[in-house]
Amino acid sequence: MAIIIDDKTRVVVQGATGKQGSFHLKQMLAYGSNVVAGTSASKAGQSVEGVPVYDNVFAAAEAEQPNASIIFIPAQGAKAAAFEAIEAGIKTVVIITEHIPVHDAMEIMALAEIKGATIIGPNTFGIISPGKCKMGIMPNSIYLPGKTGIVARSGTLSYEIVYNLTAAGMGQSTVVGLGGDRVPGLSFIDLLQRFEADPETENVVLVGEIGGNAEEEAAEYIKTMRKPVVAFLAGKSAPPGKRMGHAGAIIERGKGTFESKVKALAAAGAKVASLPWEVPELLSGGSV
Amino acid sequence: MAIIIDDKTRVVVQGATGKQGSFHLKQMLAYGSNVVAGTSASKAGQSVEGVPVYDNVFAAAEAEQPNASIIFIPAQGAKAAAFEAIEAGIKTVVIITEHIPVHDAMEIMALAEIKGATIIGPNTFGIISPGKCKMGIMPNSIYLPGKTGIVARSGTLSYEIVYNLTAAGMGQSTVVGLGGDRVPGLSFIDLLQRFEADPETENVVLVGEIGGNAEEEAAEYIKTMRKPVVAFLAGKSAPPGKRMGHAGAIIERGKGTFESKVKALAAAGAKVASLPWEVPELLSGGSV
Amino acid sequence: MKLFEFMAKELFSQYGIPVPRGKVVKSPEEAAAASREIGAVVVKSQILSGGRGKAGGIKFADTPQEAADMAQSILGTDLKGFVVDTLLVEEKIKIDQELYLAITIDKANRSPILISSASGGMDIEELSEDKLVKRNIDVGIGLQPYLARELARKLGLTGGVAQQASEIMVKLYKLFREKDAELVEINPLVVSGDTVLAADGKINIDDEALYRVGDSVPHTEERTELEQKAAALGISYVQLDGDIAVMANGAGITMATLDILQYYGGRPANFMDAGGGAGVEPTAKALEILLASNPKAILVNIFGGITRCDDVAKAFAQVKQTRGIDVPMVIRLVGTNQEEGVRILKENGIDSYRTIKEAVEKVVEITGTKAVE
Amino acid sequence: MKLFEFMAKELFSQYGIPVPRGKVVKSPEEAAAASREIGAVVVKSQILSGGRGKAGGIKFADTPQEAADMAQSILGTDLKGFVVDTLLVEEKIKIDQELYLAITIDKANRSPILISSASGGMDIEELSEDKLVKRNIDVGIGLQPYLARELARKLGLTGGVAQQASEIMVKLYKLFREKDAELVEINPLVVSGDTVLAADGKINIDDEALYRVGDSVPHTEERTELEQKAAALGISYVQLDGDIAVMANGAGITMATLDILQYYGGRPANFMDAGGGAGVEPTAKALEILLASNPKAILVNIFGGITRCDDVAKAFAQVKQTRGIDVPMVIRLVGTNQEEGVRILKENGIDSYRTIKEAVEKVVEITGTKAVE
Repeated sequence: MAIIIDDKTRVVVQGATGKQGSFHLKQMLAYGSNVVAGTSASKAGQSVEGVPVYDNVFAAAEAEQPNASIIFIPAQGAKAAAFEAIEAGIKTVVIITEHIPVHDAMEIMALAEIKGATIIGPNTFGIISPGKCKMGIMPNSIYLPGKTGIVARSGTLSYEIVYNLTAAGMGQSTVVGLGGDRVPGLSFIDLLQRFEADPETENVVLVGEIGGNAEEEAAEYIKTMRKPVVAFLAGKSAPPGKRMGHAGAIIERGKGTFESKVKALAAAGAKVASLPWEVPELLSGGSV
Repeated sequence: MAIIIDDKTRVVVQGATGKQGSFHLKQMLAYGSNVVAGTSASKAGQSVEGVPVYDNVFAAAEAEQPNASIIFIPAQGAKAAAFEAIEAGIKTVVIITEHIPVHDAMEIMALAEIKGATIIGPNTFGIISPGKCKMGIMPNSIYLPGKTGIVARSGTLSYEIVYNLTAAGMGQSTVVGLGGDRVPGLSFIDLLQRFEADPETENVVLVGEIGGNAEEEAAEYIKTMRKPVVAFLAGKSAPPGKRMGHAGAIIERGKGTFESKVKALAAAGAKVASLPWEVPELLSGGSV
Repeated sequence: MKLFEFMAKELFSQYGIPVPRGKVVKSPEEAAAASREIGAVVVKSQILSGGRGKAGGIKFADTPQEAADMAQSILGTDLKGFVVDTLLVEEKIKIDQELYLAITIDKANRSPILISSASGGMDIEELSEDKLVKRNIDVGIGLQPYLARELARKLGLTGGVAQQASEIMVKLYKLFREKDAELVEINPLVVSGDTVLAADGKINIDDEALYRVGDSVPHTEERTELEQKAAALGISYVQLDGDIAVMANGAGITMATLDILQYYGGRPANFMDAGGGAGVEPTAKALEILLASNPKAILVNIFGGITRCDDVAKAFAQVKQTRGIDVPMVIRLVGTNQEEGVRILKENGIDSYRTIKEAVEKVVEITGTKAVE
Repeated sequence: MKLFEFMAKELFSQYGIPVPRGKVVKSPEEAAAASREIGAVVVKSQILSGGRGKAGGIKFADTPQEAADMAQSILGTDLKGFVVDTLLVEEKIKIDQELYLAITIDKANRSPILISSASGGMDIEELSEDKLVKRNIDVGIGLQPYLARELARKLGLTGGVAQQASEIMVKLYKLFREKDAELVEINPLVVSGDTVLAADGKINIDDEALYRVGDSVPHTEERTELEQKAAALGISYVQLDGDIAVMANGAGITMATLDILQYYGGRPANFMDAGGGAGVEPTAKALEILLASNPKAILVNIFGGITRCDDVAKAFAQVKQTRGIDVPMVIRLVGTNQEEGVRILKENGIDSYRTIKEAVEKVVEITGTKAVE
C-alpha cells in the first residue's frame, strides 16, 4: 500500500527538458520511480535519460498510459499545464512550480474537483512512497520504507523530520508536501484521512507552521483518529504576520498563532514536539 | 414509483407571477402537484393561488425546501434562472422556455452535469407522473395513472398519443418531454434506462421525429431492453431539411431520415406505428 | 442565419484568422478593377449554399479582362435556386494542402465539437472516420491552446504549419462562442507555402441569439416574404404544393398532421406550426396567412397545452366576423379550456371534432380527394 | 501589493462602483482648493494601514481654511509607522447605514469568499457570526446577479438599496478576478439617502500576478531597500533585532531554525528564506546581504532538495575568495549533492555539520550566548 502513489504509478514529467525538469527526472529515475514519459512543446521526439519526450500530455497518455503527472513548468504556464494534465485524464498531478498566481491556483482546484483529479501543490516538494515511487524534488537519500505517514506544509522542514526519523530507524509509508502556496490542492485532513485508511501506515507526523487555520481544522479530525499523531510546528519565534484586512481576521477568528495551533493539536490528543529531533521519541510512545 | 417526479416532489415555480407562470401554477395545483413556492424578483412577499412567492430560488429553498423547479422565465433570462436553480441545489429543473440560444443551453447542461442536476427541456411541455405530480404545461384532463412510460421530443404530438392511450383505458407511469430545442438536457436513452429500471413501468412509447440521430441511438439501447417499446415518428411527408454544412453531414452520417429511423427502431425490436391511434393496439401486443 | 462567404471572411479577419486578399464586387467593371489591384484572381459567386464550384459559380481569371468576362458570365445567373448579384474577387493562392476545420454543436454530447481533417476540399462528408480528427470541447474549459496543438499534431501537421493551424482553431472557437454560432466552417483551410489561410468559410449564427449578437454580425435573409411575415408572428411556415392549408401547434403534431393528411390522400398546401401559447391576435394573423394562400380548405389541428382552446376559438370567431372565411374549415380542438373553445366555435357556426382522424377524413371528403381506406 | 485608499477608489470607479467625489492632494493649499470645489470635506491620510481614524489620520473640515488646517496637521506626521505625504480630500457624505463588503480567498475552501455585514464600520472583526453574511463563490460560475441579490436580501436590504448593493457586489467580484486581487474590501459601504457608495476601500493585488495585471493597476512599495534587494533575488528577508544572521532554504525550515536558535538562547538578526533551487550567484548575493547587516556570526541551515548542496558550497567559496568573510560562519549542509558540497566547503576551509542541533550549539557557543541545556 502507501497512499496516492506506489510501484504501479506511471509518471509523466511535464517540462522534462528544462533545467529543473531534466535534473529531477534523472533523480526520480535514480530513485526507481517509473517515469514513462516527458513532455516538451519544442523537443518532442527526443529523449531524456532514455525517457521518451512527447509534444504534450495527450500524446504521452496515448503512447505510455501514465496515471500521474509532475509539473516543472514556469509559473506563467503552470495553469495551462495543470489543465492539460487534467483534460488528458491524469488523476494525480504534482505541481512543483512556485509563484503561481493564486487566482490560477483556484481555477486549477475548481477544475480538478470537477474532473476528480488530486492536486499536490503548487509549490510543493512533492510526494514520496519510500522504496516505491518518488514524485518530487526531495533528496533521494534520506527516506526509508516504513510505517509512518508524514504530511507537511513545508518541504525542507519535512526533510529535517524525515532525516531524524530515518536516523532513528523509523521508516515512512508516504511523505506528502501540501505545498506552501495560499491555495493548495489538499488539506491536512485530506491526507490524515488517507493515512488513517491505509493499512500500511501505523502513525502519522503532521508538520505545520503558523498562519491560516489548517492545523486547527486538522485537530478536529485528529480527535476521531485511531492512529497516533505527532505534530511539529514552526514559527514560535516569528513576529506576528501581516493580516489580510478585516476579511482575513474574520476568517481566522484568532486562529493561526503558534499557541492556538499547539493548544488545538494537544487537545485533540496529538503529541507536539518542541524540537524536530524529538519526533522519533514521541512516535515511539515516549515523551520529552 | 414513476420516474423523476412523484408525490414527494416539492415544486418551485420560477417566474410565478408572469402570465404563463401564474396560469400554469394554477393548473399544476389543480392537478394536485405539490407546488410549495414561486419566485419573482419584483413580487416577493405576495402569493399566487395561495402559494408564497419569494425573491429567488435560494430564498424559496430556505423557506420551503423544494426539490424540483419549473422555469417560465423569458429566453433572455432563462440561463440565469437555470443557473440559479442549480446553484441553489435543485436537482430536477424543468425548462419550459423556448427560444433559448443554443450556447446558453450548452452552458446550462455543462453546469447541470457538474452539479448532478437533471434538466428537462428547454422548450419542453414538461413531465407528468399521472395522479402524482405534474410539472409542465400539458392539459390536465388527458392523463390516466398506469403502466406505460412515454418519452417524446414534441409536446402536442405526445398529447395525441396519450389521448389515444387514455381513451383505450391504458394509463401512463410517467410522460416526459425531452424538449424541442437543439440541445436538450436528456436523451431518449436516458429516459429509456429510467423506464427500464422503474418497477411500475411495463412498456414504453417513444415519440420521435425526423432530424438528428437520437432515435437511431435509442434503437441501440432498445436492443438491450427487457420491456417492449412502441415507436411513433412524425415527418414522413416532410421535404428534406436544410443541413448544417459539411459538419452536420459528418455528424449525422446519413441518419436522420424517416426511413433510417423506422429501420433502426424496427431492427431493434420496437414496433413502429404508422398512425397515432395505432399505438394502443401495438402496446397491447397486437399488430396493425 | 447563414452568412455569405465574404461576411464569414470579414469575421475571420476580425478574429485574426488569415484569409486571401479580396474585394466584394457587383459588376464586371468592379471585378476588373479588383483584378487590376490583386492580379490573378478567383471570381466567386456569393450565395447561401454550398456546391458552387460544381455548379459553375467559381471561376479563375488571370487578367482584368478575364475577371470582367467571368463576372459577366456568373452575375444574374441562377445557382442552386439563388440569383447571383454579388461576387467575391480574391487572389489566386498556391495550394499545397487542403485541410478541413469546423466547429459545430454536437447534440448527442450537448457540447461544441471540433471536426477537422488533413483531407479537406470537396466531398469532405464522404471521408471515412479514420481521416477525421474530432473532439468535443468542454464549454467550461474552452478550446485551450494545448488541446489545439494536440489536434494539429493528430492531423499530422508539424512545425510552423501546426502552430498556425492550432492558433486558427483557438480563434475559430472564440468566434464560435462569442458570435453565438451554430456552425463555423473553413473548407478548405489551405496550406500555401509556409502559411495557413481560410480559402472558404461558412458561418451560421443562432437565430435565437440575434438579439444579443445581431449588431456585431452582418445580416442575411433567405426566407420568402410570407415566411418572414409568419416568422415575425413566431410562426414556422413553409409553402408546399398541395391545396389543403394546415395549421397545428407544435412541430411534431404539425408534421404528424401532414403525414396523416397525406396518408388519407390529401395534399397539404403548407407546413404551419403556430407554436405553443399563441394568443388570440397571433392566431388570427396566422389564419389570415393561410387564407392569403387561397387553399381549397383549411385543416386545423389544435391540442391545447400551453395554447388555450378558448384563445384559438376566439381568434377564428374574430376572423370570421371581420374578414369572413370563404373556404371550408375543419377544426380539431381538444385540450386546455376545451369546453369554452368548442362553445365559442359553435356560437360562431364552426363545427369542431375531437379526433384528428375525423377531422382529416372530413377535410379530404370536402376537397373531393379519394381516401385511401 | 497593497493599494492606497485613493487607488482602490480609482479602480472602484473604473468598475462602476460609486465613490464620494474627491481629490488627491499633497499640501494644505491643494486641500483648500479641493474644499472650495467640493464643499464640506473629510481629509484622509493615505497610508498602507488600517486604523487611521483612531490614530488621528482622518479629520473633517467645513471650510477651505479648515481643510488647509487639517491637512497641515496631518501631513508629515507619523501614522502607524508611515509618514503621511498624501491626502484624499473627499466630500462629506450623510451616513444612514454602514455596511461591510469584502471578497477574499478562502484557503480552506480553495475559492473566493464574499463576506458582508449590515453592521459595517469600525471593529468589524469583533462582530459575531450571526451578523455576517458569507458565501463561497464558485470560480466556474462566478458571482451571478441572482446570487448577489440573494446576498443583499440576506443583509436585510430592500428595494433600490438592495439592487445597488447587489450590483456593487457583482462589480467588486469582477474587479477581484480581473485584477488578480487577494482582497477587495469596502468598509464602510455607505447607504446615503437612496444611494449606496464606497466610503473607504482596500485592495491587495497578488504579487505573483503583477506580471500580467501590473500595467493596469497603480503601484505601491512598502518594503525597505534591503528587503527589495532581497526580493529582487527571489529571497524572503525580514530584519529582526538579534545578532546572529540566519539563512535557510524554505519558509518552514527557516522558521524552525529561528525557533531552535532562540530555544538555545541565540538571538536571530533576521529571517532569510533563500528559497528552493537558488543557484550559485543568487546564493552568493544572499550571503552578501547577510554580511552587509554586520552580524556577530552567520548560521546557515541548508537541507538540499531542489537546492543543490554543491551550488551553495560554490557560492560560499566564491564570496570567501572574492569579498572575504570576516565573521564566523556555521553551516549545516545535507541533501542533494551533499558530498560534493561538503568537499568544496572543506577545500575552502569552511567546516560543515550534519545536524542542525550541532550547528546551533556551535553558533551559540561562538557568540558567547549561554545555552539552555
